[in-house]
Amino acid sequence: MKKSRDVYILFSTLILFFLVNIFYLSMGWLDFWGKGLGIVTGAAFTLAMYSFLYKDNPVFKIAENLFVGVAMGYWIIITWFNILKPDVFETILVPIFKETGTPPQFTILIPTLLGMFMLLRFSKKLAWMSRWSFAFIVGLGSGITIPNFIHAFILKQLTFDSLIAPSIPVSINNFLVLLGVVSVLIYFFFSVEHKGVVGGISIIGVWFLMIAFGASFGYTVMARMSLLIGRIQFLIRDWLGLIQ
Amino acid sequence: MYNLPNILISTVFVFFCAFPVFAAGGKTLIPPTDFEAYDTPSDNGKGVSLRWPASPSESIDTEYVVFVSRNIDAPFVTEALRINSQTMYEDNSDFKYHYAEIDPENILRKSSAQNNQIRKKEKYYFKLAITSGSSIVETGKLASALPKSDWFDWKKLNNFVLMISFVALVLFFINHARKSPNLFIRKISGLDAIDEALGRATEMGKPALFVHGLNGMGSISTIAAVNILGKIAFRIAEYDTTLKVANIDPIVMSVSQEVVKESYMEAGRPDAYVEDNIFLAASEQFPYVAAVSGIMVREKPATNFFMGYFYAESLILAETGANTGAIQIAATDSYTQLPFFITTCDYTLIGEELYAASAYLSREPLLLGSLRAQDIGKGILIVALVVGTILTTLGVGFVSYLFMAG
Amino acid sequence: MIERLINLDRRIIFMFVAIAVTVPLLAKFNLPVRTTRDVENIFNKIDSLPENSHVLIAFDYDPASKEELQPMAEALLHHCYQKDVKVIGMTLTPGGTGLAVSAIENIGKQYDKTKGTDFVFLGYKTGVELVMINMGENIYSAFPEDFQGNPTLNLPVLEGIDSLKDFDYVVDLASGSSIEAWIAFGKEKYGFDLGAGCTAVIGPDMYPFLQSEQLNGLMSGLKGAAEYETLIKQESSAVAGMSPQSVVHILVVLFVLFGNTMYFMSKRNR
Amino acid sequence: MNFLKRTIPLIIAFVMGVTMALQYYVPHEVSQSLLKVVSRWGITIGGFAVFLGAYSLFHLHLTKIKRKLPGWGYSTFVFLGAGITIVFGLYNGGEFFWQDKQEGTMFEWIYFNVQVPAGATMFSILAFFMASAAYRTFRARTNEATILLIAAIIVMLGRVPIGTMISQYLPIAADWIMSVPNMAAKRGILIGVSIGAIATSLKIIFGIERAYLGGGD
Repeated sequence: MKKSRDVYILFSTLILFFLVNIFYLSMGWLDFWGKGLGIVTGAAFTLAMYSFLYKDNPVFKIAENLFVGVAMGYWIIITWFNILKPDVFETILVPIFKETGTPPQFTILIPTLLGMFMLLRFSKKLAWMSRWSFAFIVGLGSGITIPNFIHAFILKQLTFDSLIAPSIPVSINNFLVLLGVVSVLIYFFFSVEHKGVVGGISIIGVWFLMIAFGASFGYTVMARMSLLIGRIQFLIRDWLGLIQ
Repeated sequence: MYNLPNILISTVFVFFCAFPVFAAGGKTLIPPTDFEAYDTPSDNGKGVSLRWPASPSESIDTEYVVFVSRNIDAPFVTEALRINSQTMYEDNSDFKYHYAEIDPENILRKSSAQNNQIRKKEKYYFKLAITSGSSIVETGKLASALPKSDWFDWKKLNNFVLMISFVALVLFFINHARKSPNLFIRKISGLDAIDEALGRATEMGKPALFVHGLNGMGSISTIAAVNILGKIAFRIAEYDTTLKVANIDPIVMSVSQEVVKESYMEAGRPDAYVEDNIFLAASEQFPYVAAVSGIMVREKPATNFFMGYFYAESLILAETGANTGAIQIAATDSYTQLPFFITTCDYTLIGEELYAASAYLSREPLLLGSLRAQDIGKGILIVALVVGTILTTLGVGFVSYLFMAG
Repeated sequence: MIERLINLDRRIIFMFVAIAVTVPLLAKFNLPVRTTRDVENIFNKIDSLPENSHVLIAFDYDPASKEELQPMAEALLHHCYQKDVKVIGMTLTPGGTGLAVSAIENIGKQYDKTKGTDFVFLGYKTGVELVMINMGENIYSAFPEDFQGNPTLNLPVLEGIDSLKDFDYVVDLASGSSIEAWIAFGKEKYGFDLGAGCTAVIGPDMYPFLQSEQLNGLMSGLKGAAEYETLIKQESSAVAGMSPQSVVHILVVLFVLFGNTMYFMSKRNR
Repeated sequence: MNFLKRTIPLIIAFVMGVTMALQYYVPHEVSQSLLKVVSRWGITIGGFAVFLGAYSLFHLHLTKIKRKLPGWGYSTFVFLGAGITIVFGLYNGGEFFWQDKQEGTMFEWIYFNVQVPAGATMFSILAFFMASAAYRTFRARTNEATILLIAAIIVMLGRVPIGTMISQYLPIAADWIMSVPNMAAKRGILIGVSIGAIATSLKIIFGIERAYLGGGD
């Protein structure tokens, strides 16, 4: 009974969507061969995604799977044109067979080979070769992380602002910042039981954390609402033309 | 080798130099009394540092110009630097000195449109002048410098010392924990709630649901989550309840199956282990949300565990769970999602508490040791912050100097 | 009664949200946007740049954050082109390439700018911090070609640019953790002025960097974009979005207050 | 064999890690050239990672189709979407993939009219769930949650134009929350997380943490 109602809703929505588009196209409000077809496609995908709000349904699943596929395809093609083609194909392969004015850079063979080894992760027999590539990348990443993080996120973040500033509000704020940083660090200190003074400071740390999470909460609500506003703007401006 | 235009320009120069003091709008320009050039310390062998005392004729419309040449006899025509006279004071010099770092080779190459990549090691000569409007007055002293490469950046000494000490701390404590795995870790308050929640699930005869988050086995959050899952599974086996684990990553799923199976064996209940209870719910974020929410609504688990790294799906999962009346315990280091867990779950382990909980439960020396080392690192920074701020307040900049980023 | 109110069908609440967003958009009332210091700092920095300075804009976001970051990117580009500043674009997100190139080129056309001399889009490279480091050492090594495959060496727009430190200003528009990477492996390592725009989700996490001056300014979310549009006096979709944003925030606050009142009342009844 | 499979990777990670960490402190030209070469290599290797992602995705959906798991029919759409996009990408507006990338091709049409609207809409769905959670579940269960919600309400109202109309102090209060308590807590978190990241990097370099090598021997 319930299922048949869902099917009914699904089909009437689809029919309504087609009717609206046919109406718009025939009235010339949407220009089919120009941007019109693209806008209709975009509106279709937007509405298909929102159909999840009613409940998980086939239209949403088809749209989502198509999207996942397209995004992967786009990633592959962009990687070809932006990385593999200029950095590998045109620096090694092309100069070997064609006079391009620059000799082939054979040193690039090393990362190319390591890159190909990486793909052996899926082979049962040769998976161990992929470890060389991962070791290279992960070792490199770890090595550059350590000193740069110490510099940018520890030394630069330790600010020693005087607690006696020219104005009282600034002094109070400087004190609160110090208290906040120290108490939060103490909250994440696991080698001492949170009792007595340490316990007290760690409770202050929790307050600071909660205010900060409140700020994040507010901002996240703002972010999601902004995304929705953008999509509704698309629907009623670009598709339906209700606003300019 | 002088070509004609150069000779012309140098002649003009000689002409200017013949009248060292020019009247500019009735104002006399006094050139700086001194001028020095030297190899920039701790650099890659390209830079030259220039330093000179401030001139009394500095004003908004006065500029300093530095000319560079490869040869002491050659004319100084290439401008290496042109700055407003009231800028680029040396730090902590109280506006008494100017300081600039330049790359003379780069400047000379650009001016002569040469593009050969090879750099010669040679001495550069510099001449300083002060200028305003059409008048220009040079400092009598020529300065020269030979840039050279250095093998250690002394400005980064404190950084280096910190790194070495932290390496020592981490290695020492991991070794220490291997020998004596009884390193103290404070109680994590949310952990006690696990027993309570499982007890309730047993009473109600309903399953407990464990959700990993979206990340794969490569993420520390997932590893920590799987560690905790092992302990939860052990308790579940003892209590004789059902445990369901909804996965999104096939590798995480097979690891979880192993871990849970082991825990059931340990608890002496291998018969109670059902492999299908640890399943792949979906492979994409939103279908996963839909699938897990569906399980929550249909089976109404008594307890939901959200442990690992979460993205936007956290909100929908935790909301659905809260509305089915389950006790919810969350543990995540994804700070952007924590607010939603705190407002919808009964207990939430915040950030690093997730790792601490996993170390606390598993007593793994690797985790314990590195946790302790990190604590000591934090301790040092806390002390530095407090002492440094007190000293700064008293007007002593010693600690802040030690921790200055180079 | 209270129980029924608390367990109101989700879909009714969804309707409220849809109405709260759509009606203010249709009614077309714009609310005055108060600008904040963090956004003004970015505006003033670009405003103070002399003609032909070089600004690098990293479009590190993909379609998922388009509605927040694209208006920001557009406002920023309008300002750069108005000031006759040379714009160099790049991205660390493969999905961001199309959005970035369309913004740079379409807005460039409005100001009669030419590709290659006034602006260029370098395209996508993977490896985040490695890209920044490689650009910091030599930008032509990281990007031997631009997005359309033209060699970058001798491109007029890049004249005088050798590496990251030659840029007069760098702005990162981010939906992920790329701002932290730009700070640690770009700004702090190679020394340039860095501003950032980000989704509101990560906005609050950026405040430590503002205070330590590792970021000179910050635009967060659609609100940041609206402020920038106000500053360059070209009010567009972000400013138009502020009225539904206001209404829907009020709605959420009312929901929280109402929900909690119900919760405490039902608790007391029990 | 064990040497190739286990020891060599650990040596590579160790050598790379130690060299690159020390490189930071050495301003010499030689060290700079090393950094330039190695970072370029890293980018090239990273380029191949796209195939790892593609393989996992396609493998997953192929398995679903092969085993006829529930909802397997939908998995075919992943291949359909990817297939069309890749074909048009390689066709490159008639210039084919070995030429420079063309503009205004069908490949771009798919991007702008499928990937952009679908991707942009995906997370806006959460706007609705956010509101419903606000109504039904965001409860001041504990003192902590109460502080959180109060801060959230001030920030939410203070950050939109209407906040100024309610009270002129709201934006000021929101600014203060953001730049004092929020800043302090986020800095504490940042320092803690950075120490954690450094510790993890050290463990990888010294071969203590090996999860990245994957399972097996």
